[in-house]
Amino acid sequence: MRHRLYPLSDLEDIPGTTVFTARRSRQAYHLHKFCMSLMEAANREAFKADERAYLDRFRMSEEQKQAVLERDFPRLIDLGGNIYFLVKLSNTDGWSAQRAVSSMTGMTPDEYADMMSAGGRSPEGLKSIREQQQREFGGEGK
Amino acid sequence: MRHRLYPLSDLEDIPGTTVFTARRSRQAYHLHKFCMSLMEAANREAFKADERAYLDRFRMSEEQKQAVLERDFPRLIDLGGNIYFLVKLSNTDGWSAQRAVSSMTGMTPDEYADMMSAGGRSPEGLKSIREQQQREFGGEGK
Amino acid sequence: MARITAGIGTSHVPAIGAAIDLGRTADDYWAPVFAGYEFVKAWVKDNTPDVVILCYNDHASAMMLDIVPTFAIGFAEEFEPADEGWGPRPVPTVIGHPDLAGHIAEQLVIDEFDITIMNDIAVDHGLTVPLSLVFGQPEEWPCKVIPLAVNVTQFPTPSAERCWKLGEAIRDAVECYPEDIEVQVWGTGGMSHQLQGPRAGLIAPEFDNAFLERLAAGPDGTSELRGITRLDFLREAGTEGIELIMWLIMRAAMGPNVDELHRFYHVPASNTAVGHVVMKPKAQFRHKLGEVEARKATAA
Amino acid sequence: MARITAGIGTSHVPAIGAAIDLGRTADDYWAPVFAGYEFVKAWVKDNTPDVVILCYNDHASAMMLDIVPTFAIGFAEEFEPADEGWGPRPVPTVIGHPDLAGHIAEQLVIDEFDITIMNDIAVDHGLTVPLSLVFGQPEEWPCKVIPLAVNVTQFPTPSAERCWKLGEAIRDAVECYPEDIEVQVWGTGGMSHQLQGPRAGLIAPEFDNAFLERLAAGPDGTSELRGITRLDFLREAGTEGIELIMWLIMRAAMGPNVDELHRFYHVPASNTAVGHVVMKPKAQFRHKLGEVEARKATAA
Ligand SMILES: [Fe+3]
Ligand SMILES: [Fe+3]
Repeated sequence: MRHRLYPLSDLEDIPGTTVFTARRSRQAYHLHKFCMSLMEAANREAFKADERAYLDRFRMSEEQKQAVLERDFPRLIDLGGNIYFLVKLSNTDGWSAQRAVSSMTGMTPDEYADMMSAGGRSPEGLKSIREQQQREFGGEGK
Repeated sequence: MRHRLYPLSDLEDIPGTTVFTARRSRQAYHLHKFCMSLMEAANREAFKADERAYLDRFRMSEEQKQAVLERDFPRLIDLGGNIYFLVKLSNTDGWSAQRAVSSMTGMTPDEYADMMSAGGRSPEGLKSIREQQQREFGGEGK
Repeated sequence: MARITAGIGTSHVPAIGAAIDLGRTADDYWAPVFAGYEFVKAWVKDNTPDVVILCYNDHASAMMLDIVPTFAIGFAEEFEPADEGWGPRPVPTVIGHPDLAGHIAEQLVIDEFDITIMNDIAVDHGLTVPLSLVFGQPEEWPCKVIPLAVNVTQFPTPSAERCWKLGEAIRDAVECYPEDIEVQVWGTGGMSHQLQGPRAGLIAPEFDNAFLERLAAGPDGTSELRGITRLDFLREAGTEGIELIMWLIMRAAMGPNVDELHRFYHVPASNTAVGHVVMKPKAQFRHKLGEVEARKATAA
Repeated sequence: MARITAGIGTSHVPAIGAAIDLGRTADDYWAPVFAGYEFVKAWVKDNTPDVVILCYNDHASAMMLDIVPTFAIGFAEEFEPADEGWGPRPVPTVIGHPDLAGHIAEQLVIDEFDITIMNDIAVDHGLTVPLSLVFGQPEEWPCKVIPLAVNVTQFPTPSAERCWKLGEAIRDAVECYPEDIEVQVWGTGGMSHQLQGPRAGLIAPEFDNAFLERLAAGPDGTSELRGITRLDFLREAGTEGIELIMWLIMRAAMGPNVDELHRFYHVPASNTAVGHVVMKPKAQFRHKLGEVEARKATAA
């Protein structure tokens, strides 16, 4: 076994960020099967005609189905989803990728677009949950 | 690039043996697509009902189609085929793997079965075409 | 922590599966083959692992056409027996262990193996015949199985040395899995056989027995096996004899020394020489740190 | 013998493809992005290669669900543009080069890369947007393309160091291909961006510009890039900023030193920082034998 450059748990240390691991991929397998099915025009039509009935073709959890119906992208990420699959859904809806992504930030699409045009979100202060906590508690941990 | 342990051309030096390379795999892609289609019962039925019509669904060469119709396994190997794909065809015919394999040896199925029961074919003298040729020409090459 | 408790090597001839499925194991032709598996069937009753990592090759059943991975690990919850042209074998669905499979895949990528994860594969005789040989005909398989498929067909196949290193990395990965479970590693395929061309029917007992002998030995014997080239395998053991590289993954996962509990060799089953071994890692004070350091140095 | 004549790095933002397909390249928003590609569009007219080895990542269009390969090489005669949910992009079919792809796959397996061969894949914006950016909107693409897909999404992704070694091995493989053809290697994806969660919209110009600076440098600069961990990429450049590992494959394929012909950086395109470089291997007396020996020593 090679030397580990950092503990794997550090992957959980990035604020507002969910790393797509093998385990999450397994959790979202049927959700993602649904997403990839939208790569065919006929399936997109069937989905649009009756979303619930179309979703019931897949072995997704009820929570995952609800989150799809509500286009609740943060919840879908929580339930194992990965954005590269999920944009098949927002593309089907005719959303831009920017609108789909902005829906996870708590900003309106316009606010988000303005932030991007102004140079995007700076990573400063958003790199480590541990660091954020240390700052919050006045750096006593030094 | 790592040190090569032997020239790749040596793979052609084994008597009565065709190595399944990337190039052959490409050559036989559509032949093999046909073979793998026989992994579904409905396709096996369709094939048995009208072999030629079924074969015409695939982008195989005419030579490959003829060799399938004639169950000419040596020819199919020549045309890029690999036995792991081709047994899907002999299995569909209800042949044992031993019968399919024996059909490439110029022996009858019974002769071949007897050879196997007696311990199989010895590799001695069958390891190298170059060596065979040297022996044939009286070892002058020494 | 998880432990590798034993290794099994065995041929996986499809005709053996058919003999089991059709109730012909007592036939004159088949009885001597199955006699060689009486030991393992009794032994495994007291040595059923929680999980088998089963190294096999797919025979153009689920891979090899549109996708040809060098090493693929099965990551599904279940794997159905493949229909190889005569209907699927009447054997239980194979139940996977996605959590351990995911862990192993992660460790292997960190160790610079370029693994392919398969979330949906049917498993063919290469995987199910060994299960039948060891566990018989139960309603359900008595343990979970992680399929590990190796390309042995489309050239170039991974080298013996690469397979050895993979086995070492699998051992390291299992040993850092946090759950306390018992894991066996099986290597299947071989022994000598050739299924194509005028040289079909080739059987090489000398090669096979030397292979078995070295497999049971310590590092001196196994280092000779690691040096067998793809060309050697084809020349000496037939185009399909190269399946023996999967036994090297199993053997490497045992560590440097083993106790061989059982060895069996028989010719023929259909077109093939049948080999079978059962082995356990030798109890030892493993200089674990030193060993890991040494391997790290070569991994650049 | 075949030669690697140049390398191109570029972002492959899907919205850039849409802007091209919908004729919006002169819009206020888009004009500054496309201005950065005027150089390459003129330059490539006199520098069209025979084949591009195009390193990209599939965005859950042809892989990532049932099959997740670490490194996959496209081995088909042709590759159709994928339908990513809005219909396929109106671009020409991509024509492969199976012979060179097979040669490279063979060399890579011999060099202990566990490559997956893909005989049938649709290619998504990760591959087609760079083609559009460089070649515009022709009736047919002016050269063959070998897709080389890298897993950058499901953890663990291959390390920066592993990608670097892959690039070196690709260079060696191309240089021993017997036909006298010109080959470019392209690395696509990035630069900094994050497409998920409350941190979405992250852009890191400092990180990006340091990356570009070191990419153009000799071994001192590039060795720093090889040491960036997966965690570093995620923290500093966003969950999708890790796509930059594909630029390292391209860069390594250039050899130790390069001449940078063009560099461009712009924020934003949709959610992403856009980066683009054109480089050539530096003319040099390559101590070829010594170099190969040195690498062999580390390959164990
Ligand atoms: Fe086999
Ligand atoms: Fe991308």
